[in-house]
Amino acid sequence: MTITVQTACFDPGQLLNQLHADHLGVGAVVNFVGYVRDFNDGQAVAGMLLEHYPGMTEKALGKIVDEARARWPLLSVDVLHRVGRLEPGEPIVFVGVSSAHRQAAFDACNFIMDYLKTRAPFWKKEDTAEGPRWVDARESDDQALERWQQ
Amino acid sequence: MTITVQTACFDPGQLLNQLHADHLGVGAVVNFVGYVRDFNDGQAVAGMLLEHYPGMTEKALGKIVDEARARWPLLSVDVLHRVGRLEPGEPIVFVGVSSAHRQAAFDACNFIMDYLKTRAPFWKKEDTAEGPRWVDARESDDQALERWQQ
Amino acid sequence: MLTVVYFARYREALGVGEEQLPWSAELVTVNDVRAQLLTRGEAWQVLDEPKVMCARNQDMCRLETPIADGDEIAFFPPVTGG
Amino acid sequence: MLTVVYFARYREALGVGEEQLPWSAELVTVNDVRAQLLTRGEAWQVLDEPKVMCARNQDMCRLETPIADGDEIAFFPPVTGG
Repeated sequence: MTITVQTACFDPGQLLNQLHADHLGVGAVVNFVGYVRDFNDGQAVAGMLLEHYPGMTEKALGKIVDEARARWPLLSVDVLHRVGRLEPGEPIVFVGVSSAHRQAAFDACNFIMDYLKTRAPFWKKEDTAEGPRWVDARESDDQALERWQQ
Repeated sequence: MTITVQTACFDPGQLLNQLHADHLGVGAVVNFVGYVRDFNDGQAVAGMLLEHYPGMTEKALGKIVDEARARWPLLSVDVLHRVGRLEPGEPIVFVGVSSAHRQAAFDACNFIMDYLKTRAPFWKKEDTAEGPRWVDARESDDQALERWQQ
Repeated sequence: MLTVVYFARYREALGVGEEQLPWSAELVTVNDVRAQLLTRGEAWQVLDEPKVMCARNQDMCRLETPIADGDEIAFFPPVTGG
Repeated sequence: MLTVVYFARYREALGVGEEQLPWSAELVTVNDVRAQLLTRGEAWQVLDEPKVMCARNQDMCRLETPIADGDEIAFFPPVTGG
Protein backbone atom coordinates (compact mmCIF):
# COMPACT_ATOMS: atom_id res chain seq x y z
CA MET A 1 0.00 0.00 0.00
CA THR A 2 1.45 3.33 -0.99
CA ILE A 3 0.03 6.82 -0.55
CA THR A 4 1.86 9.62 -2.27
CA VAL A 5 1.27 13.36 -2.47
CA GLN A 6 3.62 15.06 -4.88
CA THR A 7 4.03 18.07 -7.15
CA ALA A 8 5.81 16.18 -9.94
CA CYS A 9 3.88 14.75 -12.86
CA PHE A 10 3.65 10.95 -13.05
CA ASP A 11 3.12 8.13 -15.54
CA PRO A 12 -0.24 6.38 -14.90
CA GLY A 13 0.74 3.41 -17.07
CA GLN A 14 3.84 2.78 -15.01
CA LEU A 15 1.83 2.88 -11.78
CA LEU A 16 -0.71 0.47 -13.25
CA ASN A 17 1.96 -2.02 -14.20
CA GLN A 18 3.64 -1.75 -10.78
CA LEU A 19 0.35 -2.63 -9.09
CA HIS A 20 0.49 -6.06 -10.59
CA ALA A 21 4.25 -6.45 -10.32
CA ASP A 22 4.70 -10.21 -10.28
CA HIS A 23 2.19 -10.94 -7.56
CA LEU A 24 0.78 -14.07 -9.15
CA GLY A 25 -2.31 -14.05 -6.93
CA VAL A 26 -3.58 -10.88 -8.55
CA GLY A 27 -6.53 -11.64 -10.78
CA ALA A 28 -7.95 -8.17 -11.18
CA VAL A 29 -6.64 -4.64 -11.22
CA VAL A 30 -8.97 -1.67 -11.41
CA ASN A 31 -7.65 1.82 -11.52
CA PHE A 32 -8.87 5.34 -11.86
CA VAL A 33 -6.94 8.25 -13.32
CA GLY A 34 -8.26 11.79 -13.09
CA TYR A 35 -6.92 14.32 -15.59
CA VAL A 36 -7.02 18.09 -15.84
CA ARG A 37 -9.63 18.95 -18.46
CA ASP A 38 -9.28 22.01 -20.69
CA PHE A 39 -12.90 22.94 -20.01
CA ASN A 40 -15.01 22.96 -16.85
CA ASP A 41 -18.34 24.49 -15.85
CA GLY A 42 -18.67 26.42 -19.09
CA GLN A 43 -15.18 27.90 -19.19
CA ALA A 44 -11.88 27.11 -20.85
CA VAL A 45 -9.30 26.09 -18.27
CA ALA A 46 -5.66 26.95 -18.87
CA GLY A 47 -4.38 25.09 -15.83
CA MET A 48 -4.94 24.80 -12.14
CA LEU A 49 -3.33 25.15 -8.75
CA LEU A 50 -4.03 22.36 -6.28
CA GLU A 51 -3.85 23.33 -2.63
CA HIS A 52 -3.89 20.78 0.17
CA TYR A 53 -3.52 20.46 3.93
CA PRO A 54 -0.08 18.90 4.45
CA GLY A 55 -0.19 16.23 7.12
CA MET A 56 -3.94 15.87 7.11
CA THR A 57 -3.91 14.89 3.44
CA GLU A 58 -1.80 11.81 3.99
CA LYS A 59 -3.73 10.95 7.16
CA ALA A 60 -7.11 11.29 5.44
CA LEU A 61 -6.02 9.19 2.45
CA GLY A 62 -4.62 6.55 4.80
CA LYS A 63 -7.93 6.28 6.63
CA ILE A 64 -9.85 5.97 3.37
CA VAL A 65 -7.58 3.18 2.17
CA ASP A 66 -7.79 1.41 5.54
CA GLU A 67 -11.58 1.54 5.34
CA ALA A 68 -11.50 0.08 1.82
CA ARG A 69 -9.22 -2.74 2.96
CA ALA A 70 -11.58 -3.49 5.82
CA ARG A 71 -14.52 -3.78 3.41
CA TRP A 72 -12.98 -5.76 0.55
CA PRO A 73 -10.26 -8.42 0.18
CA LEU A 74 -7.58 -6.35 -1.52
CA LEU A 75 -4.01 -7.21 -2.35
CA SER A 76 -2.50 -3.82 -3.03
CA VAL A 77 -3.74 -0.27 -3.10
CA ASP A 78 -1.89 2.65 -4.60
CA VAL A 79 -3.05 6.25 -4.25
CA LEU A 80 -1.12 9.16 -5.73
CA HIS A 81 -2.43 12.72 -5.75
CA ARG A 82 -0.65 15.74 -7.10
CA VAL A 83 -0.58 19.22 -5.63
CA GLY A 84 0.72 22.53 -6.95
CA ARG A 85 0.57 23.70 -10.56
CA LEU A 86 -1.08 21.37 -13.13
CA GLU A 87 -1.56 21.80 -16.87
CA PRO A 88 -4.52 20.61 -18.97
CA GLY A 89 -4.07 16.98 -19.96
CA GLU A 90 -1.87 16.16 -16.99
CA PRO A 91 -2.91 13.45 -14.55
CA ILE A 92 -4.13 14.68 -11.15
CA VAL A 93 -4.81 11.48 -9.28
CA PHE A 94 -4.21 7.75 -9.60
CA VAL A 95 -6.07 5.17 -7.54
CA GLY A 96 -5.23 1.56 -8.29
CA VAL A 97 -6.49 -1.52 -6.52
CA SER A 98 -5.59 -5.16 -7.03
CA SER A 99 -7.51 -8.15 -5.79
CA ALA A 100 -8.09 -11.78 -6.56
CA HIS A 101 -11.62 -10.79 -7.52
CA ARG A 102 -13.02 -8.38 -10.06
CA GLN A 103 -15.94 -6.85 -8.20
CA ALA A 104 -13.91 -6.21 -5.05
CA ALA A 105 -11.41 -4.28 -7.14
CA PHE A 106 -14.12 -2.24 -8.89
CA ASP A 107 -15.98 -1.41 -5.70
CA ALA A 108 -12.90 -0.55 -3.67
CA CYS A 109 -11.53 1.77 -6.36
CA ASN A 110 -14.89 3.48 -6.74
CA PHE A 111 -15.24 3.80 -2.95
CA ILE A 112 -11.78 5.31 -2.54
CA MET A 113 -12.48 7.88 -5.24
CA ASP A 114 -15.84 8.82 -3.73
CA TYR A 115 -14.27 9.34 -0.32
CA LEU A 116 -11.24 11.12 -1.72
CA LYS A 117 -13.56 13.56 -3.53
CA THR A 118 -15.43 14.49 -0.35
CA ARG A 119 -13.07 13.77 2.57
CA ALA A 120 -9.49 14.45 1.46
CA PRO A 121 -8.36 18.06 1.92
CA PHE A 122 -7.56 19.16 -1.63
CA TRP A 123 -8.83 22.32 -3.32
CA LYS A 124 -8.63 23.19 -7.00
CA LYS A 125 -8.20 26.71 -8.27
CA GLU A 126 -8.60 26.95 -12.03
CA ASP A 127 -7.09 29.51 -14.37
CA THR A 128 -9.75 30.78 -16.75
CA ALA A 129 -9.92 33.67 -19.21
CA GLU A 130 -11.79 35.62 -16.51
CA GLY A 131 -9.11 34.95 -13.97
CA PRO A 132 -8.56 32.30 -11.33
CA ARG A 133 -11.56 30.69 -9.63
CA TRP A 134 -11.93 28.16 -6.87
CA VAL A 135 -13.77 25.06 -8.07
CA ASP A 136 -17.08 24.47 -6.30
CA ALA A 137 -17.78 21.13 -4.69
CA ARG A 138 -20.47 19.12 -6.43
CA GLU A 139 -23.66 17.97 -4.83
CA SER A 140 -23.30 14.75 -6.84
CA ASP A 141 -20.10 13.92 -4.99
CA ASP A 142 -21.92 13.98 -1.65
CA GLN A 143 -24.60 11.76 -3.12
CA ALA A 144 -21.97 9.34 -4.41
CA LEU A 145 -20.62 9.06 -0.88
CA GLU A 146 -23.98 8.21 0.60
CA ARG A 147 -24.13 4.97 -1.37
CA TRP A 148 -21.41 3.56 0.86
CA GLN A 149 -22.92 4.71 4.12
CA GLN A 150 -26.16 2.80 4.02
CA MET B 1 -13.06 2.79 -29.95
CA THR B 2 -10.85 -0.22 -30.48
CA ILE B 3 -11.60 -3.89 -30.00
CA THR B 4 -8.71 -6.27 -30.30
CA VAL B 5 -8.40 -10.04 -29.99
CA GLN B 6 -4.82 -11.20 -30.12
CA THR B 7 -2.46 -13.97 -29.04
CA ALA B 8 0.46 -11.65 -28.27
CA CYS B 9 1.04 -10.37 -24.76
CA PHE B 10 0.45 -6.64 -24.21
CA ASP B 11 1.46 -3.80 -21.92
CA PRO B 12 -1.53 -2.61 -19.84
CA GLY B 13 0.23 0.61 -18.85
CA GLN B 14 0.76 1.56 -22.47
CA LEU B 15 -2.92 0.96 -23.26
CA LEU B 16 -3.94 3.05 -20.25
CA ASN B 17 -1.82 5.98 -21.37
CA GLN B 18 -3.10 5.73 -24.95
CA LEU B 19 -6.68 5.99 -23.71
CA HIS B 20 -6.03 9.50 -22.57
CA ALA B 21 -3.72 10.42 -25.41
CA ASP B 22 -4.02 14.19 -25.53
CA HIS B 23 -7.79 14.36 -25.56
CA LEU B 24 -8.07 17.34 -23.26
CA GLY B 25 -11.76 16.71 -22.56
CA VAL B 26 -10.97 13.49 -20.72
CA GLY B 27 -11.49 13.97 -17.00
CA ALA B 28 -11.64 10.35 -15.92
CA VAL B 29 -10.19 7.06 -17.07
CA VAL B 30 -11.19 3.80 -15.45
CA ASN B 31 -9.69 0.56 -16.54
CA PHE B 32 -9.75 -3.07 -15.65
CA VAL B 33 -6.95 -5.55 -16.22
CA GLY B 34 -7.47 -9.27 -15.68
CA TYR B 35 -4.39 -11.40 -15.07
CA VAL B 36 -3.70 -15.13 -15.08
CA ARG B 37 -3.47 -16.21 -11.46
CA ASP B 38 -1.18 -19.03 -10.38
CA PHE B 39 -3.96 -20.56 -8.30
CA ASN B 40 -7.66 -21.08 -8.96
CA ASP B 41 -10.41 -23.16 -7.38
CA GLY B 42 -8.03 -24.90 -5.03
CA GLN B 43 -5.38 -25.85 -7.57
CA ALA B 44 -2.07 -24.45 -8.74
CA VAL B 45 -2.32 -23.22 -12.31
CA ALA B 46 0.71 -23.50 -14.58
CA GLY B 47 -0.88 -21.62 -17.46
CA MET B 48 -3.97 -21.66 -19.61
CA LEU B 49 -5.26 -21.96 -23.12
CA LEU B 50 -7.91 -19.46 -24.13
CA GLU B 51 -10.27 -20.61 -26.86
CA HIS B 52 -12.69 -18.27 -28.61
CA TYR B 53 -15.19 -18.13 -31.45
CA PRO B 54 -13.47 -16.10 -34.19
CA GLY B 55 -15.86 -13.65 -35.76
CA MET B 56 -18.44 -13.87 -33.06
CA THR B 57 -15.93 -12.67 -30.46
CA GLU B 58 -15.37 -9.34 -32.16
CA LYS B 59 -19.08 -8.99 -32.90
CA ALA B 60 -20.09 -9.73 -29.30
CA LEU B 61 -17.52 -7.31 -27.88
CA GLY B 62 -18.65 -4.64 -30.33
CA LYS B 63 -22.24 -4.99 -29.20
CA ILE B 64 -21.27 -4.78 -25.55
CA VAL B 65 -19.28 -1.61 -26.16
CA ASP B 66 -22.11 -0.10 -28.22
CA GLU B 67 -24.52 -0.78 -25.39
CA ALA B 68 -22.16 0.87 -22.90
CA ARG B 69 -21.84 3.93 -25.15
CA ALA B 70 -25.63 4.13 -25.37
CA ARG B 71 -25.92 4.11 -21.59
CA TRP B 72 -23.12 6.48 -20.58
CA PRO B 73 -21.41 9.53 -22.10
CA LEU B 74 -18.06 7.99 -22.99
CA LEU B 75 -15.18 9.45 -24.93
CA SER B 76 -13.15 6.37 -25.77
CA VAL B 77 -13.41 2.69 -25.05
CA ASP B 78 -10.63 0.18 -25.54
CA VAL B 79 -11.12 -3.57 -25.19
CA LEU B 80 -8.31 -6.04 -25.72
CA HIS B 81 -8.65 -9.76 -25.00
CA ARG B 82 -6.02 -12.37 -25.55
CA VAL B 83 -6.51 -15.90 -26.85
CA GLY B 84 -4.19 -18.88 -27.11
CA ARG B 85 -1.53 -19.82 -24.58
CA LEU B 86 -1.13 -17.63 -21.46
CA GLU B 87 1.29 -17.89 -18.55
CA PRO B 88 0.63 -17.04 -14.89
CA GLY B 89 1.09 -13.33 -14.28
CA GLU B 90 0.32 -12.38 -17.87
CA PRO B 91 -2.54 -10.00 -18.64
CA ILE B 92 -5.63 -11.60 -20.19
CA VAL B 93 -7.92 -8.68 -20.78
CA PHE B 94 -7.85 -4.90 -20.74
CA VAL B 95 -10.98 -2.76 -20.66
CA GLY B 96 -10.42 0.97 -20.51
CA VAL B 97 -13.00 3.71 -20.63
CA SER B 98 -12.57 7.46 -20.70
CA SER B 99 -15.22 10.05 -19.98
CA ALA B 100 -15.61 13.60 -18.80
CA HIS B 101 -17.17 12.15 -15.66
CA ARG B 102 -15.93 9.74 -13.06
CA GLN B 103 -19.01 7.66 -12.33
CA ALA B 104 -19.80 7.13 -16.02
CA ALA B 105 -16.31 5.74 -16.49
CA PHE B 106 -16.58 3.44 -13.47
CA ASP B 107 -20.02 2.14 -14.38
CA ALA B 108 -19.25 1.63 -18.06
CA CYS B 109 -16.05 -0.29 -17.34
CA ASN B 110 -17.79 -2.47 -14.77
CA PHE B 111 -20.70 -3.07 -17.16
CA ILE B 112 -18.42 -4.05 -20.03
CA MET B 113 -16.56 -6.53 -17.83
CA ASP B 114 -19.80 -8.07 -16.50
CA TYR B 115 -21.10 -8.55 -20.05
CA LEU B 116 -17.78 -9.76 -21.36
CA LYS B 117 -17.68 -12.40 -18.61
CA THR B 118 -21.10 -13.79 -19.53
CA ARG B 119 -21.70 -12.90 -23.19
CA ALA B 120 -18.37 -12.97 -25.04
CA PRO B 121 -17.38 -16.39 -26.43
CA PHE B 122 -14.14 -17.14 -24.61
CA TRP B 123 -13.32 -20.33 -22.74
CA LYS B 124 -10.42 -20.93 -20.39
CA LYS B 125 -8.67 -24.26 -20.07
CA GLU B 126 -6.21 -24.34 -17.19
CA ASP B 127 -3.12 -26.49 -16.84
CA THR B 128 -3.03 -28.00 -13.36
CA ALA B 129 -0.95 -30.74 -11.73
CA GLU B 130 -3.85 -33.11 -12.38
CA GLY B 131 -3.96 -32.19 -16.03
CA PRO B 132 -5.89 -29.66 -18.07
CA ARG B 133 -9.38 -28.62 -16.97
CA TRP B 134 -12.01 -26.34 -18.43
CA VAL B 135 -12.84 -23.51 -16.09
CA ASP B 136 -16.44 -23.53 -14.90
CA ALA B 137 -18.57 -20.43 -15.29
CA ARG B 138 -19.43 -18.73 -12.01
CA GLU B 139 -22.92 -18.18 -10.72
CA SER B 140 -21.72 -14.83 -9.38
CA ASP B 141 -21.01 -13.64 -12.91
CA ASP B 142 -24.63 -14.19 -13.90
CA GLN B 143 -25.72 -12.32 -10.82
CA ALA B 144 -23.38 -9.46 -11.67
CA LEU B 145 -25.06 -9.19 -15.05
CA GLU B 146 -28.53 -8.96 -13.60
CA ARG B 147 -27.70 -5.65 -11.92
CA TRP B 148 -27.66 -3.99 -15.33
CA GLN B 149 -30.87 -5.55 -16.57
CA GLN B 150 -33.27 -4.17 -14.01
CA MET C 1 -27.27 -26.20 -45.68
CA LEU C 2 -26.47 -25.25 -42.08
CA THR C 3 -23.02 -24.77 -40.62
CA VAL C 4 -22.89 -26.03 -37.05
CA VAL C 5 -19.93 -25.17 -34.82
CA TYR C 6 -18.92 -26.38 -31.36
CA PHE C 7 -16.51 -24.88 -28.87
CA ALA C 8 -14.42 -25.70 -25.83
CA ARG C 9 -15.63 -28.64 -23.76
CA TYR C 10 -18.32 -29.50 -26.31
CA ARG C 11 -15.88 -29.45 -29.22
CA GLU C 12 -13.63 -31.84 -27.30
CA ALA C 13 -16.45 -34.14 -26.21
CA LEU C 14 -17.89 -34.32 -29.73
CA GLY C 15 -14.53 -34.60 -31.48
CA VAL C 16 -15.66 -32.06 -34.04
CA GLY C 17 -15.42 -28.27 -34.27
CA GLU C 18 -17.47 -27.61 -37.36
CA GLU C 19 -19.76 -29.51 -39.69
CA GLN C 20 -22.37 -29.01 -42.39
CA LEU C 21 -25.93 -30.21 -41.90
CA PRO C 22 -28.42 -30.47 -44.72
CA TRP C 23 -31.16 -27.87 -44.46
CA SER C 24 -34.70 -29.12 -43.94
CA ALA C 25 -37.93 -27.26 -43.44
CA GLU C 26 -38.47 -29.20 -40.20
CA LEU C 27 -35.62 -27.29 -38.63
CA VAL C 28 -37.62 -24.32 -37.41
CA THR C 29 -35.56 -23.31 -34.39
CA VAL C 30 -32.08 -23.78 -32.96
CA ASN C 31 -33.61 -26.31 -30.63
CA ASP C 32 -34.71 -28.46 -33.60
CA VAL C 33 -31.08 -28.67 -34.69
CA ARG C 34 -30.09 -29.63 -31.18
CA ALA C 35 -32.80 -32.31 -31.00
CA GLN C 36 -31.51 -33.83 -34.20
CA LEU C 37 -27.94 -33.85 -32.87
CA LEU C 38 -29.03 -35.46 -29.59
CA THR C 39 -30.20 -38.56 -31.52
CA ARG C 40 -26.61 -39.26 -32.54
CA GLY C 41 -25.73 -40.99 -29.28
CA GLU C 42 -24.09 -40.73 -25.90
CA ALA C 43 -21.39 -38.15 -26.56
CA TRP C 44 -23.94 -35.73 -27.96
CA GLN C 45 -25.86 -35.56 -24.70
CA VAL C 46 -23.56 -32.71 -23.61
CA LEU C 47 -25.83 -30.54 -25.75
CA ASP C 48 -28.65 -31.46 -23.38
CA GLU C 49 -27.02 -29.64 -20.47
CA PRO C 50 -29.38 -27.08 -18.92
CA LYS C 51 -26.83 -24.32 -19.38
CA VAL C 52 -26.01 -25.02 -23.03
CA MET C 53 -25.51 -21.74 -24.87
CA CYS C 54 -26.14 -21.13 -28.55
CA ALA C 55 -25.62 -18.52 -31.21
CA ARG C 56 -27.17 -17.91 -34.60
CA ASN C 57 -24.92 -16.23 -37.16
CA GLN C 58 -22.54 -15.23 -34.41
CA ASP C 59 -25.13 -13.57 -32.21
CA MET C 60 -26.00 -15.12 -28.88
CA CYS C 61 -29.54 -16.50 -29.16
CA ARG C 62 -32.09 -18.69 -27.41
CA LEU C 63 -32.95 -22.28 -28.23
CA GLU C 64 -36.33 -20.97 -29.43
CA THR C 65 -34.72 -18.63 -31.96
CA PRO C 66 -35.94 -19.36 -35.53
CA ILE C 67 -33.33 -20.32 -38.09
CA ALA C 68 -33.00 -20.16 -41.88
CA ASP C 69 -31.15 -22.04 -44.58
CA GLY C 70 -27.50 -20.97 -44.71
CA ASP C 71 -27.28 -20.08 -41.02
CA GLU C 72 -24.26 -20.71 -38.83
CA ILE C 73 -25.46 -22.27 -35.59
CA ALA C 74 -23.12 -22.58 -32.60
CA PHE C 75 -23.36 -24.61 -29.40
CA PHE C 76 -21.06 -24.00 -26.48
CA PRO C 77 -20.84 -24.19 -22.70
CA PRO C 78 -21.13 -21.05 -20.54
CA VAL C 79 -18.34 -18.66 -21.39
CA THR C 80 -15.38 -18.08 -19.08
CA GLY C 81 -13.30 -15.27 -20.54
CA GLY C 82 -12.17 -12.05 -18.94
CA MET D 1 -2.71 27.62 22.96
CA LEU D 2 -4.61 26.57 19.86
CA THR D 3 -3.25 26.51 16.34
CA VAL D 4 -5.92 27.51 13.83
CA VAL D 5 -5.38 26.95 10.11
CA TYR D 6 -7.37 28.05 7.06
CA PHE D 7 -7.29 26.77 3.51
CA ALA D 8 -8.18 27.66 -0.04
CA ARG D 9 -10.94 30.25 -0.45
CA TYR D 10 -11.05 30.90 3.30
CA ARG D 11 -7.30 31.39 3.55
CA GLU D 12 -7.50 33.95 0.75
CA ALA D 13 -10.56 35.74 2.17
CA LEU D 14 -9.03 35.95 5.65
CA GLY D 15 -5.54 36.84 4.48
CA VAL D 16 -4.07 34.32 6.91
CA GLY D 17 -3.18 30.65 6.67
CA GLU D 18 -2.26 29.89 10.27
CA GLU D 19 -2.44 31.59 13.61
CA GLN D 20 -2.19 30.91 17.33
CA LEU D 21 -5.14 31.53 19.63
CA PRO D 22 -4.84 31.62 23.41
CA TRP D 23 -6.50 28.65 25.03
CA SER D 24 -9.46 29.33 27.28
CA ALA D 25 -11.76 27.02 29.17
CA GLU D 26 -14.72 28.62 27.42
CA LEU D 27 -13.62 27.03 24.16
CA VAL D 28 -15.41 23.71 24.58
CA THR D 29 -16.05 22.80 20.94
CA VAL D 30 -14.76 23.68 17.48
CA ASN D 31 -17.85 25.82 17.13
CA ASP D 32 -16.81 27.95 20.09
CA VAL D 33 -13.57 28.78 18.26
CA ARG D 34 -15.58 29.63 15.17
CA ALA D 35 -17.95 31.86 17.14
CA GLN D 36 -15.00 33.80 18.51
CA LEU D 37 -13.54 34.24 15.02
CA LEU D 38 -16.88 35.44 13.64
CA THR D 39 -16.77 38.44 16.00
CA ARG D 40 -13.69 39.73 14.15
CA GLY D 41 -15.70 41.36 11.36
CA GLU D 42 -16.98 41.09 7.82
CA ALA D 43 -14.27 38.96 6.19
CA TRP D 44 -14.63 36.31 8.85
CA GLN D 45 -18.26 35.64 7.98
CA VAL D 46 -17.03 33.08 5.40
CA LEU D 47 -16.71 30.77 8.39
CA ASP D 48 -20.47 31.11 8.83
CA GLU D 49 -21.18 29.33 5.53
CA PRO D 50 -23.52 26.36 6.02
CA LYS D 51 -21.01 24.04 4.33
CA VAL D 52 -17.95 25.09 6.31
CA MET D 53 -15.80 22.07 7.03
CA CYS D 54 -13.51 21.62 10.00
CA ALA D 55 -10.83 19.31 11.31
CA ARG D 56 -9.36 18.71 14.73
CA ASN D 57 -5.75 17.57 14.80
CA GLN D 58 -5.94 16.73 11.10
CA ASP D 59 -9.04 14.56 11.35
CA MET D 60 -12.26 15.74 9.75
CA CYS D 61 -14.66 16.61 12.59
CA ARG D 62 -17.98 18.29 13.35
CA LEU D 63 -18.53 21.75 14.74
CA GLU D 64 -19.77 20.04 17.92
CA THR D 65 -16.49 18.16 18.40
CA PRO D 66 -14.88 18.96 21.79
CA ILE D 67 -11.40 20.46 21.73
CA ALA D 68 -8.44 20.60 24.11
CA ASP D 69 -5.52 22.89 24.75
CA GLY D 70 -2.79 22.38 22.15
CA ASP D 71 -5.14 21.28 19.39
CA GLU D 72 -4.77 22.17 15.75
CA ILE D 73 -8.14 23.33 14.46
CA ALA D 74 -8.76 23.78 10.71
CA PHE D 75 -11.53 25.54 8.81
CA PHE D 76 -11.95 25.06 5.07
CA PRO D 77 -14.56 25.02 2.29
CA PRO D 78 -15.82 21.73 0.83
CA VAL D 79 -12.95 19.82 -0.74
CA THR D 80 -12.54 19.53 -4.51
CA GLY D 81 -9.64 17.18 -5.19
CA GLY D 82 -9.56 14.06 -7.28
